[in-house]
Amino acid sequence: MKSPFAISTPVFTRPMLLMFVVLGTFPLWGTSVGLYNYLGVEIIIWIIYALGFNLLLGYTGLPSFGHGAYFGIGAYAYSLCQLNVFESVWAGILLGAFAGGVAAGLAACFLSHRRGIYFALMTIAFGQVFWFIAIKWHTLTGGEDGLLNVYRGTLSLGPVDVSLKSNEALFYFAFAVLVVITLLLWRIVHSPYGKALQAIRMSEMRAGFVGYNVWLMKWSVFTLSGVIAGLAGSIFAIAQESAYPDVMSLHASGFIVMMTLIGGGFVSFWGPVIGAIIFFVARDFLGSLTETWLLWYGLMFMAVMLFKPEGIAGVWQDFMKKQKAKSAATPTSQTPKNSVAGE
Amino acid sequence: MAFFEAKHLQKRFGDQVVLEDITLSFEAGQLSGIMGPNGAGKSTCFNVLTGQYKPDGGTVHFDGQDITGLPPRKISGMGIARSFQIMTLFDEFSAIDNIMIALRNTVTRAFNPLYDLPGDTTTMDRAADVLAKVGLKGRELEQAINLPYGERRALEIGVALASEPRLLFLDEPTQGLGVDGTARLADLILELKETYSIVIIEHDMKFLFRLADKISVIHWGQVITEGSPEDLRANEWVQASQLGEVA
Amino acid sequence: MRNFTSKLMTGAATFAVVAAIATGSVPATAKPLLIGLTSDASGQYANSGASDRRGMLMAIEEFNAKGGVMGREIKTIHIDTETTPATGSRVAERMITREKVGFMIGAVSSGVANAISQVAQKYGVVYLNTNSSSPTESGKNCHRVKFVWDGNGKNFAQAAVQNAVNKYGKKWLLMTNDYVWGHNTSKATRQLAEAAGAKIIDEIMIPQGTRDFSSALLKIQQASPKVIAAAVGGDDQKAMRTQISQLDMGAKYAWINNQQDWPDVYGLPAKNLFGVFGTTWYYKFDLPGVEEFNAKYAKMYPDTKMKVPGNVFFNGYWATRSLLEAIEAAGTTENHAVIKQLENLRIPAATRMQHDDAFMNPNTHQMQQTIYLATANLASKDKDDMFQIVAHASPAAVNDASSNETCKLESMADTPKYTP
Amino acid sequence: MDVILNLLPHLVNGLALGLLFALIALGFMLIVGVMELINLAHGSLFALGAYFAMSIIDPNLSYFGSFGDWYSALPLALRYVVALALAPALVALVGMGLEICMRRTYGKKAEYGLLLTYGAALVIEETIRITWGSAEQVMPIPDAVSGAFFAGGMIYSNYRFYAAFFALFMIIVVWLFLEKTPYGATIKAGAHDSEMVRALGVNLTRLRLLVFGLGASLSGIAGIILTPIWGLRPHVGVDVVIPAFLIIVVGGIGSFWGAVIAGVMVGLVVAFSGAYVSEWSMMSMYLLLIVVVTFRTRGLFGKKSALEN
Amino acid sequence: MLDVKGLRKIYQRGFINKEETFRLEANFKIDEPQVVGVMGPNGSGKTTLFELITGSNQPTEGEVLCAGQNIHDVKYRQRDRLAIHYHQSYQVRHFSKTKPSFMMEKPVSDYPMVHLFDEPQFNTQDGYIGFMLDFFKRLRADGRLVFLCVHPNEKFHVKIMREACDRYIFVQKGQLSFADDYDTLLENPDVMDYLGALAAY
Repeated sequence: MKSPFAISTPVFTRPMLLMFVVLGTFPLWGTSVGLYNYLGVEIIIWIIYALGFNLLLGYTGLPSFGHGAYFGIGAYAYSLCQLNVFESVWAGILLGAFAGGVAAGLAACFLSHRRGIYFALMTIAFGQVFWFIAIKWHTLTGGEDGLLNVYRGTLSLGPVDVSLKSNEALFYFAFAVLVVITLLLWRIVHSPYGKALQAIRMSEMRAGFVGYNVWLMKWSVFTLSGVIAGLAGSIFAIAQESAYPDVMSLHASGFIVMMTLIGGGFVSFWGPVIGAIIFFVARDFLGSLTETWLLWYGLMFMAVMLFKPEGIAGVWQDFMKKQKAKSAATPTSQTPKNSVAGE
Repeated sequence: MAFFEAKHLQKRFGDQVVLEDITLSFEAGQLSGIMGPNGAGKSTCFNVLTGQYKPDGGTVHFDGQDITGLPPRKISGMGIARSFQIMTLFDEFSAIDNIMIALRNTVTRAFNPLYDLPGDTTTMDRAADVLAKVGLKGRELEQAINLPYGERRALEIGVALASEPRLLFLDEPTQGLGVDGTARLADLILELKETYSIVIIEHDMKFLFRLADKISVIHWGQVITEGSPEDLRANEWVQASQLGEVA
Repeated sequence: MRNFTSKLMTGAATFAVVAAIATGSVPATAKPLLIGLTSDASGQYANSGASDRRGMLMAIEEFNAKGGVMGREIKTIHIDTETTPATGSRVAERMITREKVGFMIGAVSSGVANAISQVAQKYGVVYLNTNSSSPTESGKNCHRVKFVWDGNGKNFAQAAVQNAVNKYGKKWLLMTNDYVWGHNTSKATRQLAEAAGAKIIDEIMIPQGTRDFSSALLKIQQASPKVIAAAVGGDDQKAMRTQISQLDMGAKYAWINNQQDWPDVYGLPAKNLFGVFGTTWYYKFDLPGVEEFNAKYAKMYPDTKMKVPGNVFFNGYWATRSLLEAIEAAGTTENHAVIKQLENLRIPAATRMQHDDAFMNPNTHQMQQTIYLATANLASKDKDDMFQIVAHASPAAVNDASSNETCKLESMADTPKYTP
Repeated sequence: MDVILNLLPHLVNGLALGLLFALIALGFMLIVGVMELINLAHGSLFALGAYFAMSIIDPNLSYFGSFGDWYSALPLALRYVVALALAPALVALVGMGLEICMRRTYGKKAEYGLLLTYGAALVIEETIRITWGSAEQVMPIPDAVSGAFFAGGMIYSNYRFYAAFFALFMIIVVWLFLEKTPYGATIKAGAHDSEMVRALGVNLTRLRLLVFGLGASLSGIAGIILTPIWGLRPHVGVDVVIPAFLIIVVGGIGSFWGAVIAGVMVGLVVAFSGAYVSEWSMMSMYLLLIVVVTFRTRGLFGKKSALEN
Repeated sequence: MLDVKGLRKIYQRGFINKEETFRLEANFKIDEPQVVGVMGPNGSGKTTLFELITGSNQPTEGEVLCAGQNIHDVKYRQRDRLAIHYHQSYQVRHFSKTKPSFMMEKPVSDYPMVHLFDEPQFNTQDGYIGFMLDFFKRLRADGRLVFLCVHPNEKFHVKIMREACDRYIFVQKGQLSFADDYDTLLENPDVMDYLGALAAY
């Protein structure tokens, strides 16, 4: 007999398909609501980045305030590959992801037996060190000016070659990467690994006594999120046709934390997606209206932290709960309620 | 050699010596108790035995193997599970997820991303069995943080049982439970005693006298006396205190 | 129901019109010309960015007053580039693909300018780099669509170095901001100084973001040079100036500071303005037209903190004015024609309110202009009259020859056509 | 001998700098120690203190008629002292306002409080930009502490030594306050066990308000003292909050002297690296942090803290 | 076993005009394993005496020989192998260090010879008292010397002292007086004053 509590994880879920449909058709409707394709590209890139980051922040509860470093390293690796090794988009993004992972893995060796504030500060320290290196190693990174003229290449898909010159083409490419990453992360968070990460967030000590290798888990999740950041960074380098050190700064690293939390990364798999969209649309919109967009964004952020720290996903979940309570007459056979299960 | 044996354990925190010289042994199939007044070093002793702290001196052997100073996950892997005095459940998980994540089967597949944990019928069945064993049938989907105190205690034990231990350590399981709760817990432990070797740390003498096969009393960081409940109960001060004569 | 339908119809019609205007398919003789202003409004260069923008707006205002350019009213859109290259890219993409601007003007930070010019080149949009003075802007990172209006670090070094070696002595020390601009500038200074017979006794690297210069200043005292050439920019420089003047070290050594932007020093005590530094313009020039120019500024910006126009404003103004004049001369807004006009740009000294004629170098797209050396005007009672011009050098004398080699402009054929 | 003569000025400078760093960390430490809260708005409060002081010393009094004339005619030193007393009090009010906002986050994840202060930092910084403009400004300082002096063939700035002594003075005042007054005792008890404080009948709400106000005003004082050296611009706070954070962690959370010693260490490291390997001077403090925290999990003198979880 | 030779500890106040605030003098020798009861008013010097015996306090004069070894010559961290001081329930080993540890001797014993229990908490509700008394007896049987300091303010405290101790020391104002059994102890008028009503039990 099938256990009444076993609910197998579907490969696709409704929110996931909704996200795919809404984002995937962006070039078709984006311009008519006053957005533009390039913005769509950036949003997709940062969603990828934020999804990977949330594995660390939302699932494992490890706040990294220096994650921009791995994003930036990905961008540099991609650019260096294109400029000095050979012009292949595939090789570039693989190298970007790999470089992000190596850097993150190295930092994680020092970080993985830290917790709380010490962890947070060490991530800042490593972020700063990588940032300094990026600025100082002129011969490799171009220093402050960064690596320029990394022209968008062509993507070879077996028999067909697709040029990524237009923002539209790049958008679909980034979107395809996003789909793959989403499916992958969705799978991961529903595997024992993902569950154990959440367990570590709730009680690291207990997870150790249950038998998990907490150090290795923390190390691997940091590295994994570094790989994804590096991947996103290399697509960012394609979009920008350059790699700059600025994305590695503390400031830029703060943005990823902000967007993940505003969206509600602590309570939902989809939080970072919402957060990245809101962050970019608000930034683009406010940036063209006022010169003090950070003031308004800061106020918005404070309001979220004050009134709904679970973020927008939290608001949504509360709303759904109320709806459910209204129709409580019918008994529901719901999934086991998990914190980040991904409603 | 006994099933579990600790010899001359010593533990200091800076200037403070918490464990002076602890020598203990527990037999397989028995329920052993550790008791002592507050602040006697019971919890520290427990933490050293289960690997949370490394001792400054002495050795710990389990089933013939030296486990002194091994990290908790290794000790857990050898078949020792423990509950906590200050409860450390996975609060945001449901009761059944708390068990599920602790099952040996899950732990060994920790790095297998293809394994669909929530969808695995056998795993879930086994988790449900464990919950039933600790009397939480019907509460499977409740979030751990929403469970009443007594049920959280039971779930604590359930999580420890989930890893199919050969030796189960329980850290002050009655703490915070009322008379009623303590009685129910005692029943549960008596049941578990059939299948597991258990060590309980407890302040409450009566509770241990009822359940244990052997009791060690710890004070000043050392074992000040040891024996069967009958032996210990024979002490005139103990009797007097239980009869309420000295007060 | 009828009512609703009619509303819907009106709504749809309005939407169609709006969409049509946005995509530019409605033929109109006097379609406004939209110019994107990309100067920084936040971050390190916010203040300079604002000054830059005021210059552009004054030029645009002049043209609009006489009926716009080629009968088209000039409109502007400004989006903050946050002194961040990544934002610069995004803003440029947005301006071109969403706002459909005809031209883009404005930069203070070279990183942002690079980012914008790459995007601009991709689409063929003419972009004016008004105020970023990194030599790489018209060197390694030059582009066919980009024109650079400020003097660069090498120009300033050329103007200052020979002079200083003769006047102050041969024992030199370099202070270098540890990033590309600083390195390039110091390298240029070193070459020129050594050529003039000076000896560089030490080079102290100042990491970007340094707030405390005490150890560097102690080091300088220990080395006791005659001349210190400091290529330190932005906030670092501001902090450095304060600390040097606290030590009264400003007068003890001859300081050569590559360039000093007006907005960066406006309002600081004259004591902090020690040493010699380069600039492209000063509002106290005794040249025809300057007074009218100042008066126009005062009239247009009565409420700004800066009561007089400075060099950043000047560059912003002249870049914009030259662009609009080039469009009129070309008779079209088509980019290739405008680029050709700008490449052949020549402005007489009298018009440009400088001491020599200015002209565009067609190979590097950098404006060649008179470079001035200034120092603090300690005698002045007027708090606006902060500088004292000590010398000026003609464009030929300060020519940045190396840019001619390093700059490789894209061919016209490789530059997409773009007609706003 | 020459080597020593060469090193000595840098040692002196490093110590002075270290005291300034310790001063920067003081307000941050108080709030971290008692409330177990990382106040990322620390830097913005620092900047705010300096801006307030500047406005008090050199205000725009054209609307105040004869009072304005009278005030402007007062000696600079007097106005400076007024600013030194008044500006921190104003910052304390802002800090208390922030604490009242913070209350909603107590008992929730520590990150929420931290991020709220991050938002507050953005808001304060932008507000400064709107109010005072983004240009560099100069805070006037009295003649008594400006200028420079000669010693051993080197010029030293009077102000820097005044600032270092002021920092030392503040460190001692705060220490005496914590150690020798009943308020200090309560605050320290609060740092170790908020349950106990509540049990003692201390109004915890008021204690937190007080501590936050005090911490904020210390940030403001640090701003007033330091901006004449570092310069005054809206984003000056960013240069402050990271070193403060770092010093607290190197010193160990909850340890007063740990923070002071860490501040001095950072000062020495920055001063010596600035003199001998200047390219690395900005990075040196991060390397110090990595080294210290790698070998000592809780910093130099850290105690166990809830912030670890 | 324990030889306290001409031990003197003087506390002073003031820098110039040194004024003696407290003086403790002790001179005794115990050869047999036994349980020694220690009583005396607060501030009489009981804890100081214990600290001097365990070596955590430096005497002004005299020495403490424990199992023949001068405790102040033993490495700090290992002094508890000779004499151990239990503060209520935990133990604190804090030493004012006068010379580096490596210059000192190793202890001759590996389990404390002298156990000093400083006012252990006797809680009548839980019955642990019985186990504690058994423990003292066991230590004595193992050849250890036990000091038990109690400040009686309940009837059962007196009972414990009577039951558990072989010998008594009464400390008052830094002076020690000895008694070989409880009744002898009560003959001392100071003790009677100190015990007050409890002396009747």
